[in-house]
Amino acid sequence: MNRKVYLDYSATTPMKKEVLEEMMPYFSEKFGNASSIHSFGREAKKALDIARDKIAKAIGADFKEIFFTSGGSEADNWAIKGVAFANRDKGNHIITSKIEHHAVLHVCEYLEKHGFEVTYLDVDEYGVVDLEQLKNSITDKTILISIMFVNNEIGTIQPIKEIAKIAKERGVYFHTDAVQALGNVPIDVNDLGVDLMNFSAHKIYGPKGVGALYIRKGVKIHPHIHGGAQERKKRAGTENIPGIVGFAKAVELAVENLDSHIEHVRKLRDRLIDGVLKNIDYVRLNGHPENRHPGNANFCFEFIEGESLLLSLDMVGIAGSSGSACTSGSLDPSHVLMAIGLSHEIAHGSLRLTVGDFTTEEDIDYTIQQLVKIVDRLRQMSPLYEK
Amino acid sequence: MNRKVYLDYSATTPMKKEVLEEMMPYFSEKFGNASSIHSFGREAKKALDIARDKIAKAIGADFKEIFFTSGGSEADNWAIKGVAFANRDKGNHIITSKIEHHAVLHVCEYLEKHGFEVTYLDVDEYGVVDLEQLKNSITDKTILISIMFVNNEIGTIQPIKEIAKIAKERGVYFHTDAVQALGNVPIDVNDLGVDLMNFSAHKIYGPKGVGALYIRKGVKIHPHIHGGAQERKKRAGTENIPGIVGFAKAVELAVENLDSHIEHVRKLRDRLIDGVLKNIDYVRLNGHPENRHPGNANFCFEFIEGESLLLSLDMVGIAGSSGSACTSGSLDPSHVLMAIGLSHEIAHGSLRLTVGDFTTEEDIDYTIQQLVKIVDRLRQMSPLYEK
Amino acid sequence: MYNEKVMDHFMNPRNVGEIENADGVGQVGNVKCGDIMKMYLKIEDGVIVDVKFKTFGCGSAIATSSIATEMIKGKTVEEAVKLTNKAVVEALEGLPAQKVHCSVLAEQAVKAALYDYAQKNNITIKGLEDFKPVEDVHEHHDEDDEDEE
Amino acid sequence: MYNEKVMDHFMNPRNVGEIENADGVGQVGNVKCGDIMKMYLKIEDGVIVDVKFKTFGCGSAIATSSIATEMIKGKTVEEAVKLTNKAVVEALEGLPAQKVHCSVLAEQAVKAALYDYAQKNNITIKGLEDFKPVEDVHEHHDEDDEDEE
Ligand SMILES: Cc1ncc(COP(=O)(O)O)c(C=O)c1O
Ligand SMILES: Cc1ncc(COP(=O)(O)O)c(C=O)c1O
Ligand code: FES
Ligand code: FES
Repeated sequence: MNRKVYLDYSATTPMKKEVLEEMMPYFSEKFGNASSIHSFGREAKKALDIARDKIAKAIGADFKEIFFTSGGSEADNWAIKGVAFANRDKGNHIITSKIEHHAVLHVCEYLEKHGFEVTYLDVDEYGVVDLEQLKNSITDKTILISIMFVNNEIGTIQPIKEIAKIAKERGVYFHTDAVQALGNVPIDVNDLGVDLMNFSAHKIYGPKGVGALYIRKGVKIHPHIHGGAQERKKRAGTENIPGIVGFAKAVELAVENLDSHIEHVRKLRDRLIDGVLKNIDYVRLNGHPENRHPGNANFCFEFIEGESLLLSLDMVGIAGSSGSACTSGSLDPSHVLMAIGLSHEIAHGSLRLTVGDFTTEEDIDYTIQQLVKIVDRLRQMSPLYEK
Repeated sequence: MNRKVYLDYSATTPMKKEVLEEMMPYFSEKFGNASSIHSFGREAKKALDIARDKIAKAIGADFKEIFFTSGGSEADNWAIKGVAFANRDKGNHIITSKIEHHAVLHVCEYLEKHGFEVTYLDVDEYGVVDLEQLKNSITDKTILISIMFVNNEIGTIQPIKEIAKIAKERGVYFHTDAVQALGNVPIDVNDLGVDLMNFSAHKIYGPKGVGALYIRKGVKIHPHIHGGAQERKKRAGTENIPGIVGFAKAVELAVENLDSHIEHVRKLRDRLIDGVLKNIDYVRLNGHPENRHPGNANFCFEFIEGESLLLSLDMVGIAGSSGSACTSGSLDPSHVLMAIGLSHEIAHGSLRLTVGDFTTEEDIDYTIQQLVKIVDRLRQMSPLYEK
Repeated sequence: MYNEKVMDHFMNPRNVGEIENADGVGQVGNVKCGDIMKMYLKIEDGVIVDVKFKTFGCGSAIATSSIATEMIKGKTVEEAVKLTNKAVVEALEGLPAQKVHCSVLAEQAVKAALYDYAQKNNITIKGLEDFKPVEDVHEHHDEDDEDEE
Repeated sequence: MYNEKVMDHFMNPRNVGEIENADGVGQVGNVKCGDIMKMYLKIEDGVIVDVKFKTFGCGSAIATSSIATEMIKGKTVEEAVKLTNKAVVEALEGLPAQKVHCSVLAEQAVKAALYDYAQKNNITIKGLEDFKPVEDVHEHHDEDDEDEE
């Protein structure tokens, strides 16, 4: 078996050639520390400034509102802890949803141990948060709402603009985790009206270990890493210039090619969904039928279990995921699938296949063909399956 | 003017060719997420394991005691905040020194605002901490001692082994910032007896944006970034595999070549110091005469100010620093030079030149020759200088 | 993640299926945890002459079921009841730490089937006098959880 | 960091030196802050016919001293007293935000020298009636400090 089909673009992406090319000069030639005043340092600083500017422009933000981090998780931690502790005097209540990424949920749990109260909003069967419940949950102690833009497991897109409006009316900060949104939906921070938004480079064909937090001017937030004066004294540490330069290039490409990317992945994704639903029984498509990440397909195959499905796919060269990559260490079923109301036994049979820029039609057809065989084989082995 | 002489290796280093080569496959081919169970993920996980193992071995630690971070500053923050909050029930007293990196000092200041008490130990004229004062400062509320291994400005090496012994006798955790030590002094965590120790890859010809924290088994410490299960649930975020692989290679090279590196930089550094002291009046060498970073030279030139000295050097292609890179945003004189007892006016005329693997004899001779001219020129302009 | 032997038993599981009118049938695990193992035994003169299984579960659950059937086939009831999860893991040449519990499921499935056989035949098998299969073999937390906060 | 004009004045400063028996000498700044500017004026018939400076300080301090001497040379005392740090910054075509204060030092040095001239000659210069040079022009904190914690 030699064929390799990568359908896990929501876990991470290969870096694009153009991104690597942009990064190359900064490893060993233009290697200066951006805080140094000599020519090596100024060269690095200039690259940093240009990168920051590109990313700011790409999302309609101001240069000074972009703060670089080591990735999406760090930025989630910073946004939530930073706002929570800086606004502790105003209140101790945070609202989030049941289907957030663990980098949001586990921070909320941490804050609960430190005197904060957290409301975890329900979602409907498609994974959309309940706006009425949101409105009713806001109290005069509420300081932050954190609702993700696009869900990483089932791909559902949230009504961010409406949430931002509600938050604004009630004078509450609004953070959205846009790690899965960037490059897959249009983003303009002012049009959306969000206060904080975070990104991760490796999800959009950029380098691993780089991300950013957009912080609207005026938002009260604590610094995240204390130390040197980097990132306007809010996030210390020698800047990862090659990484940041690569990130900026990836954002630039993502924004430039947004339409063609969406068209490409949606077409293949739809072909995959159609093929699976047509050829396999007892399968359920999770997430919103329309309002979803253009490359995301998430299925539950009844009577079989996710890991054995993944392993079988892997044996024929197909890389998929059951839920998010980070939970694969855990044996509990996905909290997202539980939140949309699936039973344990069905949630255990989930498979996320995410399509990306390098996916081809042949990849999809091969995957459908293999899936049919594998699902059947596993069902034949399953004590739950009766033909 | 075409000549470029980089003498700021303590600020950052160019990545070595071997390091980049090691990283290259992980950008676009072996690009998997180490948390994924498919072949792409396993390939990444394997690279991660090998890297962790190499670094552990290089410092005599166990594989499970190495935690990757985004750099030295993050690791300092984690070590100190993580231990402080996790051991809050045992006490609220922390001991550090007046000459720590800002990533330690600013964290301590932050903790002071959150109910902790911090003792900042004095240092002698060479920058060595006072062990008697250390012993006398320990109370039954002391939970952590954090003293850097090698100072980044003046290069002084601290008696880490003795400090570790004192800490151990008194049942207090001991963290040392070894960012400037790695690759410049031999390190074995068990021989030294430290509990926590941190590193940064870009200081040793590795990539920017990667570092590590050594946490001795059994040390009570809070997780740093909440989210996915990465880094044994202590530091969430998709691992920066290329960066980590490059870091491991850099560590490997640093340990392999430790002796020849030390010999090379020390020889050049001594040539620089001799040349400067012989050819320029009213100059002072800061830091310990022997017990210092082999590549570090730190001078104070009386009657002139550091920035104009740096700028002038930069104009002839020589990259140096006044104190650490991170403080160059600030206009205050170095806290390290103040701590060793220099007056403000002398501290303002400081210059740090740090020699590295790519420095040549010609670089040094050129630098001495230029320095003589520049110092003279600036002194001619100075109202403080009387021939 | 899994070694070759495990992958072989996962991809080519031995003795998959059901036995009609089996002499002993055992089912362990539960859907909530995502694993169910069902074991069918054909026993003649105290010897397991045939064995089949069906498993809903992870790769390791399938591989351990498979090898467990191989290990007890042809054995006497008394020998089979001594099958330990440790022996199963060893036969598979190792399992990842967080997957060792799956082998407990296999051990339990064999015992449950033998217990059913004993019940049906009104006999007691030494070691199975008061058998009760464990409901959930998973440790839902890992080694590091305790020092998390 | 600095533009070409600033670097030119830094590398090739105009009017460096001292004037013996100067008609007015002013010194501002202090060693603690790392900057001292000393300005010497030769004044004939109310016109600055010569000016020299010596500066211990950053690149911007040297550049602003240099251009300030150029800007007041040949000017009347009344014109010179109107020199603002803003004009100095403009003449240099801009300074980095955290370096604007260095130009205040230059303005102050000129004023201090003029004040000294006025004192020595027992006259008052309009705008310098109760001149007192600022001791430390640095803002030792930056714009973001307030929201740090
Ligand atoms: C002693 C010391 N600690 C910490 C750091 C911070 O490391 P990083 O730049 O990787 O965050 C540095 C260098 O900047 C350093 O010299
Ligand atoms: C929605 C979401 N948020 C946060 C993250 C974390 O990003 P990173 O892996 O860069 O830390 C991810 C991906 O893992 C994600 O999908
Ligand atoms: S049997 Fe539950 S994970 Fe294997
Ligand atoms: S005059 Fe003080 S920094 Fe320029």
